[in-house]
Amino acid sequence: MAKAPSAHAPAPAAAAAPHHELSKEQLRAIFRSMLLQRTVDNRGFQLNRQGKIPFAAGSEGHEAVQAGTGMAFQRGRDLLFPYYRDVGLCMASGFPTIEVFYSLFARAKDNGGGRQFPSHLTKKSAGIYSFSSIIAGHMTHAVGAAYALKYRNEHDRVAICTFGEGATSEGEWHEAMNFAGVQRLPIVFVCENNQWAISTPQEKQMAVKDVAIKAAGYGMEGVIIDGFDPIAVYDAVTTAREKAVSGGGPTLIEAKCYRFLSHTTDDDDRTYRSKEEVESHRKDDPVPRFERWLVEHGIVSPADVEALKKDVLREVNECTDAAEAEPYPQASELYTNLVEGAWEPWQ
Amino acid sequence: MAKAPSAHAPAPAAAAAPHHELSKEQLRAIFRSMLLQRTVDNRGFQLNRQGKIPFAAGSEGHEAVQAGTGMAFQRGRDLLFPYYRDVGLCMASGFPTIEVFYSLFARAKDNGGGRQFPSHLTKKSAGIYSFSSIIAGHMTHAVGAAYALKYRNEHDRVAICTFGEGATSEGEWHEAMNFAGVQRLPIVFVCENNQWAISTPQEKQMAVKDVAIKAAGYGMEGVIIDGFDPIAVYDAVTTAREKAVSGGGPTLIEAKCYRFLSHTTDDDDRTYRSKEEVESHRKDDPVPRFERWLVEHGIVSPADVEALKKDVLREVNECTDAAEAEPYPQASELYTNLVEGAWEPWQ
Amino acid sequence: MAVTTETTVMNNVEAVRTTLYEALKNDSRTLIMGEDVGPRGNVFLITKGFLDEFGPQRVLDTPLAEASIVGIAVGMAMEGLRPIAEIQFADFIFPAFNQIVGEAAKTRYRSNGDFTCPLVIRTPYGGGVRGSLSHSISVEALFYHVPGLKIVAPSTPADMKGLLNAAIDDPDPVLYLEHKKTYRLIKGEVPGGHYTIPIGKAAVRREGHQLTVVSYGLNVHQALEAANQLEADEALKVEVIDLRSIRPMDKQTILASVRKTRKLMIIHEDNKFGGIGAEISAMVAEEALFDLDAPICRLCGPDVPPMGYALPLEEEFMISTERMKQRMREMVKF
Amino acid sequence: MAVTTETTVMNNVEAVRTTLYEALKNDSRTLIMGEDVGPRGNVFLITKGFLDEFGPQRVLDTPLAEASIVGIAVGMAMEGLRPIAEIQFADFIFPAFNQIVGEAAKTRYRSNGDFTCPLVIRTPYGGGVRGSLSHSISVEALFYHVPGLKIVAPSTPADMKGLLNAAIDDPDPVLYLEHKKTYRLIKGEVPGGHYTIPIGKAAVRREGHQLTVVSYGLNVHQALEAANQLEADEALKVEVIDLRSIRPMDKQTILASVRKTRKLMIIHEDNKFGGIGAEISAMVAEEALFDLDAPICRLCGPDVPPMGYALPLEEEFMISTERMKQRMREMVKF
Ligand SMILES: Cc1ncc(C[n+]2csc(CCOP(=O)(O)OP(=O)(O)O)c2C)c(N)n1
Ligand SMILES: Cc1ncc(C[n+]2csc(CCOP(=O)(O)OP(=O)(O)O)c2C)c(N)n1
Ligand SMILES: [Mg+2]
Ligand SMILES: [Mg+2]
Repeated sequence: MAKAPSAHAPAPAAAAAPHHELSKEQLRAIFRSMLLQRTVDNRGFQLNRQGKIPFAAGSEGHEAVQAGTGMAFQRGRDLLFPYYRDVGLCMASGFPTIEVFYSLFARAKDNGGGRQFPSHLTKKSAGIYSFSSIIAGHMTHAVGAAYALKYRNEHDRVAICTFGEGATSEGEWHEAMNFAGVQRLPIVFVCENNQWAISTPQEKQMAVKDVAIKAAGYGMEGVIIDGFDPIAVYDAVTTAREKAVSGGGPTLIEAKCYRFLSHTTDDDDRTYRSKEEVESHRKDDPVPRFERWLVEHGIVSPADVEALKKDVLREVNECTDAAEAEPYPQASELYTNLVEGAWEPWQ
Repeated sequence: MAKAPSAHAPAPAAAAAPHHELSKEQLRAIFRSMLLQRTVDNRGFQLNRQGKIPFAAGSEGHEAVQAGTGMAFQRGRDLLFPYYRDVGLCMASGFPTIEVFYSLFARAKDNGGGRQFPSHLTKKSAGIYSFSSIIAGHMTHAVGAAYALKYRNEHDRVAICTFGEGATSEGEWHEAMNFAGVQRLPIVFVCENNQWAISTPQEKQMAVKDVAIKAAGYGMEGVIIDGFDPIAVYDAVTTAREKAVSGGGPTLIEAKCYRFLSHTTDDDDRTYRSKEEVESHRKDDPVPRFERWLVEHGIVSPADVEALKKDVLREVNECTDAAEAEPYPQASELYTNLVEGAWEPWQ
Repeated sequence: MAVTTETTVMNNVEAVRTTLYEALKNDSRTLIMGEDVGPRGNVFLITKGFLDEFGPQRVLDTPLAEASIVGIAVGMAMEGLRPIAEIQFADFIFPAFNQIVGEAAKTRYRSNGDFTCPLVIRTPYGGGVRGSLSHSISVEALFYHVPGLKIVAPSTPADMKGLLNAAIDDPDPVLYLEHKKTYRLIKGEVPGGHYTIPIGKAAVRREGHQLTVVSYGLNVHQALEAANQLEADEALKVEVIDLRSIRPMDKQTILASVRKTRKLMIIHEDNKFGGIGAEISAMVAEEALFDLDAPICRLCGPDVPPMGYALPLEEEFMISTERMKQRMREMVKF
Repeated sequence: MAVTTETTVMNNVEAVRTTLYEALKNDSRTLIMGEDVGPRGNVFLITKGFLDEFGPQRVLDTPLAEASIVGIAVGMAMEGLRPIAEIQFADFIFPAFNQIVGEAAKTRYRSNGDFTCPLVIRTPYGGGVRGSLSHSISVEALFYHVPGLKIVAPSTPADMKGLLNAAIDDPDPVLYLEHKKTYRLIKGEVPGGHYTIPIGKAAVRREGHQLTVVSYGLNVHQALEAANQLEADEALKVEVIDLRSIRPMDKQTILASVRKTRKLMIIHEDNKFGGIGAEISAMVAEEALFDLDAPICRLCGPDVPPMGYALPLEEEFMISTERMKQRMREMVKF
């Protein structure tokens, strides 16, 4: 399968033909994932503007990284350690859309009981690990879980851990990478480098051009890919996954993408970056770009696309309505599930 | 000046002729520093065996790194951020020998008031910054001080920060390096890689052969030198210093050395490494090796060496006796200098 | 922005902003550092515009790494600068715990005064803003046990300024806590020019002889409202003390009040077990036990992580003014 | 080493060692990780020989990085293992604060029970061993405020084993504190085989009706000695309670004792302000104020960093048995 043409950050690793073929069905599934992610994102911002939810985080520009990684993730086997911008990745990895909306509305049915911010998803049965909001705090968890896989000789399983380029500045990021390197653990690190950490651009975050350069300090391979190209992402993650399951140790994949929206609904990106910058990336928007490519290659017809978009919108509408109709958790839920049994500071 | 021949860890950077000449006087001063460090070390262990002090940390094998770095350190200008194994470096940078013994005996005259473990030296007037024992905790301090130098446009000043290879695993190490790289600060990082962190060998500490490899992730130059060769050390630190003062940013120097003794008087290295390993490094012991080289090159005569050794021993004996005769701090000193004025939890 | 010498009405955000501005204006050793303090002007827009006026060296956008934000500030402070470091939300101060507790608070002590660490760490804390588990925490009790670390938690705009000035002028490290729900909610008169409020001095916000209420931050405003209503509706006379400083704390003001009212109630949003109220209560049980006519009451956040995102969870966690009134009434009547 | 089923006299190091050994022997999900736990067998030789028997996967020498020691253990625990992580000295636990407080203690809560974190963090704490400022600290009060985190601090070999087993069996994170001065000083009988002592239960070590003394760790042994001497020499009857668990704490045992003796004294080596004694005192001032015949007394470490290296500084910091006797006498006579 040829790769989707990319004007965005032409990436050496992706320049070659992908090593892993994707069926038409898989390509369509990836596209649907991307559409779903974008539609859910828009809905979150919309609900916030309508005053229905106090907060939402969008991920426009991350669709290709997340759909590609989700396709490489092996359901029922792999472990996913996402961060807060990974709603699309979670959905692409098996997290039900309706539950995203339980989380957005903080409903009792939310798998985390409506306790955490939206986008902080958890679902052990799907292999999706809980993230705390503390940037890079989940890195060592992923490494520890990968250790457990190796410890139990579960050879066909890996952990996949994602994070932004800002997260790489944290000490805990370093410690996680170092340990994974020393122990050659079955883990794939995927950096969703969108060039911004809230208002902080990459050049204030690090002295290097590419996050992937950092891999060398951990005895690890660093791979740069075009994060607007879902096929390149799928290919790189699958390659890293295969290496990991065959004992080759961890890989750091840097997927260069972009954050089209403000950081969250609480942010206003016009205060720190130019419209022109955002627009210059918009022209490579991964969603329409992949759509064009699929149509050009006859994988979907324009009619398919319309049907797909309709279907996705229907799903999102249904989920919105269904979730909104659900009740909040009871106030008494504040006191449950802190430890096993009741938590009494004094006994 | 040709470099001292080295069988130890032939190092690319040191392989070339040094760029910075050392006068005979300077070479003799380096040699005296090395002798002094070793004699003080031995004395510490001896005093501990005699039951006169409860604790000492030796640094045999680090003499060349420390004497060479101390010679490159510009007194009255540079700032030194040493760690606990740097008694030799501190002395070579201007810390008085007698005060080392105040610290060893925890005497009232100790500049830190006998509060800290031996080897945790402090002397602001000499530019020697206080270290807390928390490995890598001082890294960001060095970086912050280097920022202050740059902030005030004090162009001919640098911070020199030392640490063991074990320290590089800490998250704070990473954060310090990253910030120094982003801001291109006037700082020289010197890793005294003695291959062990207590009982943990380098290969359990990191997945890379050389600490210097890690520099790339911070947009920084990494330099490997023979840490048994004081001239190579002096040369590398001086080169890095010049680069720093001329706005070229930080350098990470890795000086490969070895820890000949147990970690401290509380440790017994026979439990985790072989005699053979230690002996294989002993044959390159930097102190006799540099002595041979100085004699061969006619910089000192064997008689000079004897006189020097006698003089160093005399100094150490005098300091031992003088410090031992001093009193402990008063119990009431426990309550002073916590904050300016009195520290009352309740006012 | 300009330095003003007149008294102005402003909210807590503006008070902090004004004070920081004046500090940068008046002392070239001061600088502000943290995540997104530059072009964005901090996530609450507290430093908005500072970058343009003072430049990137003095309004320093750091990498995303809290241990280094504090650690680098420690190094700057040891080397003579006056850094004002920001932790974007108190919930993210944990990675910096080592630098605050192990390093900053001990710099002077371990060097026996050879080095000092004049450092301010500002951070927004507290809940009631739908901040969920990760943007709502109160951290004072995780730090107030630490010898050498001063902690202030002002509640009014005038105190925000006076205590921030005191913190910046202080030759030792100060943790400066800003309750984020008060940011725009609380307004008040703020004198112009440089003034300080001494660290370690509480303020009696309201006099009364039937009950002493000690609180700080957001809860002070609710306690005042509750006390006012109880006086208006039920003629109860509740004294309300605003702690302002958490460490050192003001023993004299608390004891004098308790000896007068003979009853003590402590209110804080932070979890009860091991919270600030524990030390206040223990101090009084040690120094004024026989002056008490009622058991000491602590009305605090429940002992669960603060606080669930869903509205009912947040409401359950936060102490309502109604609950304050009820407990005050019980205490007076005891 | 072998698992024994007979009661044996051992010291605290041996009790911890035996328990860890049995845990590795009995459950393949357990593993030990930390700095220098491998060939060196930990700096106190607690895990000496374990590597040879259990291999490097289960006796894991980590890089020098405490945040990751705990964080990796959290990941292992979430994924079904039963890690027993070691922080070499409590003084070096600060870099791991985020993982303990922000992550481990909240894993179950934030996921509403979806994930759990059955993790033990062992660390030696306390002074009196010439450990200076950096190897002497007590850390219990920096953690006891945290909802979701259990903390134990056993003082006898039998409790060391019973509580370590309880901690390992516990489905939630437990911070297990070992007072390093008791390591070889304190000996006692330890039953063979697997047994647990419930977390949250104190032990009345000595009965008396004139004064309740609550303590834990090293100080318990001194308090017992002081009480014994006071009874032998002066016929004073002091009750001594060994807290054993810091969180949850045993309210019933403390209250029952205080209601009997009508006087309470809390002893801990840790700094007084905001220490464990504050919460105990506050709880009693809330629940049993009118049962008290004397102000509550806290005999604690002074509020300075623990503790200067020079002998007189250390001696000044540590609470002597003589000082305990004196305060006990004063309290009884009050
Ligand atoms: C430890 C910590 N510090 C600060 C924050 C506040 N914060 C939330 S997101 C963010 C930026 C993250 O940037 P990046 O890692 O690049 O991810 P992106 O949002 O760009 O996907 C910051 C500073 C946090 N959540 N955790
Ligand atoms: C944060 C922290 N963790 C653990 C320790 C205990 N410790 C003291 S020295 C040491 C090994 C340090 O090794 P390295 O950095 O290589 O320096 P070296 O002693 O070899 O010179 C350890 C683990 C410490 N002092 N600080
Ligand atoms: Mg980013
Ligand atoms: Mg070393």
